Amino acid sequence: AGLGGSDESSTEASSTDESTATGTSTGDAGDVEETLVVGTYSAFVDSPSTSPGAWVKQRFEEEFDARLIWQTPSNEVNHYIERRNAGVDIEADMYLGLNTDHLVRIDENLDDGLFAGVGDVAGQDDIKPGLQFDPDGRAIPYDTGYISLVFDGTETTAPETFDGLLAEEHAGDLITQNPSSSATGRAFLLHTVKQFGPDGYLDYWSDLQENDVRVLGSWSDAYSAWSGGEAPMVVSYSTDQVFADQNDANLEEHQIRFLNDQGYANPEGMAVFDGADTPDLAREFMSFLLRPEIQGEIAVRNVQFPATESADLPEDYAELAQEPPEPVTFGYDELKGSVSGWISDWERQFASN
Amino acid sequence: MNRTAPPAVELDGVTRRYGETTAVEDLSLSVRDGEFFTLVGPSGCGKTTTLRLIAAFEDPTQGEVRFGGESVTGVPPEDRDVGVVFQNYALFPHMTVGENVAYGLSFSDPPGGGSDEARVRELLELVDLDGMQDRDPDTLSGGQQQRVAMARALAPGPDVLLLDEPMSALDAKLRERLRVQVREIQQELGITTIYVTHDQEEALAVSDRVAVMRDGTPEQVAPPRTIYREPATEFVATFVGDNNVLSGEVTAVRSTDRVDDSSDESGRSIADVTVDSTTLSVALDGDSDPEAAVSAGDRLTFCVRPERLTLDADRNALTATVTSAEFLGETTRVHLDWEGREILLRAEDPPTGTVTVGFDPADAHTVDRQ
Amino acid sequence: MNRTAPPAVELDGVTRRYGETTAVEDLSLSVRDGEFFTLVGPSGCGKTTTLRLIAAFEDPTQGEVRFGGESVTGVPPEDRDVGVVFQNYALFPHMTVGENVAYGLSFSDPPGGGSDEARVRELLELVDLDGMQDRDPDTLSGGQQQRVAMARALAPGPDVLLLDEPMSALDAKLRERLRVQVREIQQELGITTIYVTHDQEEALAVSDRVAVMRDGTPEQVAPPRTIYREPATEFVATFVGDNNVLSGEVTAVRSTDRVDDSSDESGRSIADVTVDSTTLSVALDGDSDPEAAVSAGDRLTFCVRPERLTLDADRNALTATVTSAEFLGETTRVHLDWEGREILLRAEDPPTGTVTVGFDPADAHTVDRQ
Amino acid sequence: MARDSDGGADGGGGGSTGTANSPSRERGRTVRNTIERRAIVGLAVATIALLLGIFYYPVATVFIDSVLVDGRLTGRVFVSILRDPFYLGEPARLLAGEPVGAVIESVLSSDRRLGVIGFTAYQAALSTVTSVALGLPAAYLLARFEFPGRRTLRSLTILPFVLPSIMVGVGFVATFGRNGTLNAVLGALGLGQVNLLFTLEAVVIAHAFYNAPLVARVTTAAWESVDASAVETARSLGASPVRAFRDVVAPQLYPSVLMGAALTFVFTFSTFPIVLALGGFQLATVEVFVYRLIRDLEYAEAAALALIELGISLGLLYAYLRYEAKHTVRSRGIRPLPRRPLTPPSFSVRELLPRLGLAVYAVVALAVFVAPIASMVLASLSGPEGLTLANYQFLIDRQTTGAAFQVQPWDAVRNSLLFGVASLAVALPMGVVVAVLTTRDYRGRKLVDAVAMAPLAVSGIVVGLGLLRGLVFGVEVGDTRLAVGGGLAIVAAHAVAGYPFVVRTVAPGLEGVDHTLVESARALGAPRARALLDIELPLVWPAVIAGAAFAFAISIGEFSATIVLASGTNQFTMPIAIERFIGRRLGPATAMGVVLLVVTSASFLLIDRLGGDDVGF
Ligand SMILES: Nc1ncnc2c1ncn2[C@@H]1O[C@H](COP(=O)(O)OP(=O)(O)OP(=O)(O)O)[C@@H](O)[C@H]1O
Ligand SMILES: Nc1ncnc2c1ncn2[C@@H]1O[C@H](COP(=O)(O)OP(=O)(O)OP(=O)(O)O)[C@@H](O)[C@H]1O
Ligand SMILES: [Mg+2]
Ligand SMILES: [Mg+2]
Repeated sequence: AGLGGSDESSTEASSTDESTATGTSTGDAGDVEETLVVGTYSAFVDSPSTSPGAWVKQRFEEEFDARLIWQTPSNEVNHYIERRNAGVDIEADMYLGLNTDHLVRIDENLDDGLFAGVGDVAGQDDIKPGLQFDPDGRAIPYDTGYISLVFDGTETTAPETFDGLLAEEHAGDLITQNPSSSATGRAFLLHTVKQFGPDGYLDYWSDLQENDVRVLGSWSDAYSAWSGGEAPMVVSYSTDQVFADQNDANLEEHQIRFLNDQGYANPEGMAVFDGADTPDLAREFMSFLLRPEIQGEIAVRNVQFPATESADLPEDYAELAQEPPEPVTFGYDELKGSVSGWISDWERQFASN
Repeated sequence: MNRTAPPAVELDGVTRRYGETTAVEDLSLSVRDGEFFTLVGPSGCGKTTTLRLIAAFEDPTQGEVRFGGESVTGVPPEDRDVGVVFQNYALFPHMTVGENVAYGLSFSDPPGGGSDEARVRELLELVDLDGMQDRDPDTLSGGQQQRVAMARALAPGPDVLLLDEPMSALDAKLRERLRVQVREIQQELGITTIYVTHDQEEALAVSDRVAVMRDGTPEQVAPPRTIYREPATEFVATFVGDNNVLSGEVTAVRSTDRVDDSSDESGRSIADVTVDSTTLSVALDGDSDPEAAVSAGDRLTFCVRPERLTLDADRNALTATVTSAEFLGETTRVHLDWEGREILLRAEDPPTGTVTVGFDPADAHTVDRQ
Repeated sequence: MNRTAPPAVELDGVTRRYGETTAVEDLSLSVRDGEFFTLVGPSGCGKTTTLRLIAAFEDPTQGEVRFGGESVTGVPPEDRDVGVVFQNYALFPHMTVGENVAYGLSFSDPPGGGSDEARVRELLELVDLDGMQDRDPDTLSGGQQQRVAMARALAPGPDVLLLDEPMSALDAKLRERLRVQVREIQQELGITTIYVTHDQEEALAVSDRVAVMRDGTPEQVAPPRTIYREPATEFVATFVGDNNVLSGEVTAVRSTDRVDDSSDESGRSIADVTVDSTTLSVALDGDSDPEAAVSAGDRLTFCVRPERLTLDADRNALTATVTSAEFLGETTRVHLDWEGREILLRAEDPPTGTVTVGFDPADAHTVDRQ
Repeated sequence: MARDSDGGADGGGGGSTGTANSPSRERGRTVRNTIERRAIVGLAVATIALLLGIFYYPVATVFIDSVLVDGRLTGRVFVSILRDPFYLGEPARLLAGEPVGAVIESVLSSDRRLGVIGFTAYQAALSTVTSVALGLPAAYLLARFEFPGRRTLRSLTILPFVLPSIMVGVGFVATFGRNGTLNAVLGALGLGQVNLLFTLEAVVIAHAFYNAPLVARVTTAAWESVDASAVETARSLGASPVRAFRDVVAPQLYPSVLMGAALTFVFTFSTFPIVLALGGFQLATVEVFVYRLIRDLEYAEAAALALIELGISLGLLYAYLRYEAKHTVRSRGIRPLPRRPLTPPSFSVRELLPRLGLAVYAVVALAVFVAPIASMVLASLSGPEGLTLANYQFLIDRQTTGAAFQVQPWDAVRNSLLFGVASLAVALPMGVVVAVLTTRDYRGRKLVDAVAMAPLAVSGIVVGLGLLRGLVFGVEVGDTRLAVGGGLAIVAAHAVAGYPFVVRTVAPGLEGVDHTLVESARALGAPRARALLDIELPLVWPAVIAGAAFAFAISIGEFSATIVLASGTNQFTMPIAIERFIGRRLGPATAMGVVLLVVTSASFLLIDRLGGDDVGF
């Protein structure tokens, strides 16, 4: 993969030369050892609590005598779509952090796809069956999250069902997020579509809106408002108690509720770019990530659930990180051709002035 | 004019300081009702400050301002019924000429009845700006702006009109016309006018009384003729009009001497004053009190106006050389050199070379004696 | 002064309009090299605009400005080698006196060789401000500021000096002193100077030639004495100095008549002019060409200066009533009413009541004939 | 003096032979003059080139999508937006061909639809009114009263400008939230609770938090240049102090107040994170949809929507500039109005009333401006167990042990300052040159002015995408791809974003400079550029400094262009660090936010000190 790209928001940091006109250089460092450039979202490598990026890099480089470079463009996978659209070199070998609607978006907007087929990646078979989200075999899941309600048990008790949210007593109690700028918000919306069907979710939302649901911009807007006591329930991840515990917070204030006993699964996947410089190394990296000990560590550090059955998780992890009795999600085929319509219909109803 | 009535405007021991600077010091002035009172004096002598104190734009550091005998301390400008024209015009830049002039009418009805509009037209005509109603002030020439400021101040018919060099940018003709107008309006309406000008001739021509100021205090307050003919100090003598000031030692004082046939003041004493080596005869003012009588050995400073010097005179003859001449239209100002001193002379046709000039002792006026 | 050389500055049919207003109209003027040329005229007549056109601060709407015979159209101000002094001096407030004067030297070397510093000292000496280099302009008095502006304008040795009412804000004393200085500097340097003033007396005193402007065009361009004594038009006659303008029908023309023993112009004709019912004798200008000869039946307008009117004269006697008098110091201006017309008179001691004034026919000057 | 012939100007006049300058000196002077003569033109060309390269071209690469769909020119995207009542509300029905009468009727009805665009304008208008209402008393205080710390206060009024929305969100939740300071105070006073959050009011107040200081700064400057003698004249003509204010002072403030208002409207019209953080999606603005559409790669609709947004903003700016051109008064501000002491000299109603008003205002200002900032500081010092320095410890740890690809706090501080200073150095000359060009008299100059203001009005999301397409990806020239990125590009982008402020502050100043000063300089031989440098700029120095402060603030606060153009974490700035440090707990981000506050406060105090005694704005 090319180095020295002037655009990515993260590369090998200070060693990167800061040439301003590029597109031709191919990495002057590590001529001998191979270089793997991995695009991902910034929280994977740089978040204030924990993130797996540094650990993964260190373990991988130790073992493979290769260099791993994280790239974290601000608009994430869209950045590579833009590049492909503009006919500019992609400069990364693979992307980490794909989800179903990314794939849908890519396929709806790029005539010739962005990613190569998975190919030969060891450890694929260990992946939990429900998590595979790419029918075309390009993306491999490496972890998953479940979206649930998090509520302050000292203030309220979250209802058990979607309909319970419409109860008078929960008026103004729920904060969720804008589905187009937040993964949790999108998952929650899709969960309602799953629950009420494409013909019924808007009615449910109109009732929710009547019950004063708050749809804020980003997960952190919502979570900080919830933390500040603006409302007792927020749409978030079912691993919330892991953090609460790390910060010695009162777990009573961080209760999890799976509505209708379901949690919307949000598996995250990885895929190799079409035309990557080092596709083999990329595939080696993917199987590396699927190894039990790595899966376990990523899950803990990313505060998610592993994608494989075989992951080595700490004993107590399951106590705090809760898995829903019934994971639900939309597959690629269900989303393709529908998801943008669902969201824009929702927007038009919710923000109609 | 009612002289027993309290003065329209009175300053009593007024001092105004700005930090270190004393702009006006222990100033006492009283301006009679309906009077046209003029302040003249060199730049920085406190003329503007005096007007600002009267208009309540400044408060005195000490002393009191009285209108009609009553203290106006604490009375704001809008309640003092004064009209003001500033040195820099201070036109409202966001209003047209017409709006500027009409502004003062929004607080009172135009004097004389009529409509606001008619009044504005009338005033603009007065200052020769008919038809300029709708112009913006900053498209006017300097003189035009000044005239707008004049019209604006006159519009509401104030009791007291304060004019701070309101015509400095106007040509003599217009200035004369305007000042006659101001004077007429002033007399017609009985407005008390306090006028600041740097044009001494103007001060003499229009004023009932003139105050010649210097360093924050008046040196002389008197009617124009007195100021011109009997200046109280050397400063006044030279500041108002041209003058030849000479000083020397008194060698003799002769009294009841008939000086000259043209002199009608027979009761005056004559002093012989030696200036350098020339002895000149100078009539002393008759009304000087006996204690202040001039005696030999005193140092006397006196002045003679250039127009009082005559060519080829035999009395007090000074032989001088012409150094230059300025054509002034009516006359020519001739600069002479007399023993290193500049002597000014008025002549219709300027002489050249060496001339002898002289003056009647009665035309000399004593300004200082030590 | 070389009269065959092309004029230093020449305006040829220049017009400048601002929207609807025409500030200067079809103006043609030529100023000779080394001349002191003065523009006077009522407020708003286009004086400032004329200077601004010469300095390239404005472009003519029509016509051309020429320097030394060559068009300077398109030449920016910095390349015209003009020095400018504005009415408000426009000193750079953020620079010291020395820096102000030196500013123009940063674009050219000081004329005469020397260093910038020496030149600044030399100029400050010239304007009598030695040692004031380091003062801030706003700590100077008005007169001092004016002289700094002069020094600054002179520093780069401009070919033409443009002065726009440089002294209007100063008191008469200071103004007189400074104008003498300006004139001296001008003559010492031989620099072509165009001077705008609203003070007619000043114009007469300092200029080589004066242009009297009206409504954007010159009415007369001539040396001061000519302007004063032989005004070309009624406007000039009344604008510069006081004047009495009368007009009436010519009833007879007598020639080669010796008018008066004091008159030395024996070759002039005398016209009898009937003004209302009074017949007055008026000397006609000798040099009027034969075709323009005055004949009976013409309507003649002539003027007589107030100082030429004498009391109790027998010739051209007018019996008039004194209406008012203005004390001007040196003399008094007496306003008379003669059959509904205002007649001005100069007198030392103003008469009252009814007086008879008269004038020598040779003191009348014809300004118009129809 | 060696002058011996008739007139004649060098370079233009004729016949002059009389100057004593030697030919070589003359030539040296000519060379220098030639450079100076071309300086303005040169700078103007450079400015235009920079604007084209860093702004207009990149932005055009996005906007073109609105009319170029699948390689074909079309207006249908616009038509479909303009006909969509969701966007345009009732007026959309006009374009859809419905009768005018029916539309007007429904517009007047109580349940009319504003549409997203209408609503966006509505909240922007409310925000503008509120900002003006909160800004004017501050201007009154700063311009008309003297008190210790006045200058510092004035310097710090620019602070809100640089705060990232996340910080403001934190501060507002802590201040106005259900359990916020405001309710605590109201509770302690025995007054009821208010629920401000997630309402339009909260959004509007947050917008005022950002923009009222802007209004205050520009108005203060105008107020300080009102000539006292005009007020005095009005008083002497019979006007009471209130009337004199209304008739004489206020009209001279309108242009500045309107400028503040116009800028506020433009900024709040393209508001994005604040609405969603403090209001909620039901208050979504145009920019929210632009963001969503771009994220979903629906470029045609996104570009069209952003263009409509831009059109409205620029239209407003243009209208303002036209107004300004007519109403800006050449201030002969010889004597500014004297400032009054804050402590009343006497206890008359006249002295007490305004001060009482200011006291009330101070309470409001405390709640709106100070409390949110204080809350941020407090948040940075709070942990689960009360007060802690843990968040600052985090910054230190991240600095010392963080991986190279993670954001380092000190680097962010250094980069922010570096980019700030460098972009200032570019934005100043750009702004000054544009100010000069737009204060000259020619037809359509206000149009040029408005176009030059475009960087203020174009959607930040569009700019980000444009920079990615236009600069980072570059253009194919022959075989090589010319791409621009990294520090220099960031500096250029910041300069482009900041220079309009320099224009807006310097241009009125330049217009007010006594033109005879410039003319004097030119008559003395100074080419236009030198007159600008030697005379005009020193005279409007306070305005230059004010513009500099704004430009610096813009650079410090800039996010979207920086993150697109940075070539690595080592080029990240403070706002990016703050964004990166947002986690489940906001402590680290707020700690970084406080660092930003401290660094920028110090910078502004320093910048204002450079302005000398009387810094306008
Ligand atoms: N606001 C002020 N602060 C400090 N000094 C001042 C102020 N106003 C006036 N002065 C000083 O007070 C003195 C008198 O000023 P004033 O303006 O009254 O003079 P003036 O007689 O009107 O002069 P001019 O003829 O030049 O207008 C001057 O020395 C001036 O510098
Ligand atoms: N910028 C402008 N816009 C419109 N009219 C103007 C402008 N400048 C000057 N004028 C008009 O042009 C005419 C001539 O103006 P100019 O300033 O040349 O007069 P002036 O002779 O210098 O008068 P003053 O003695 O009052 O200074 C005036 O009527 C003036 O109103
Ligand atoms: Mg004054
Ligand atoms: Mg003029």
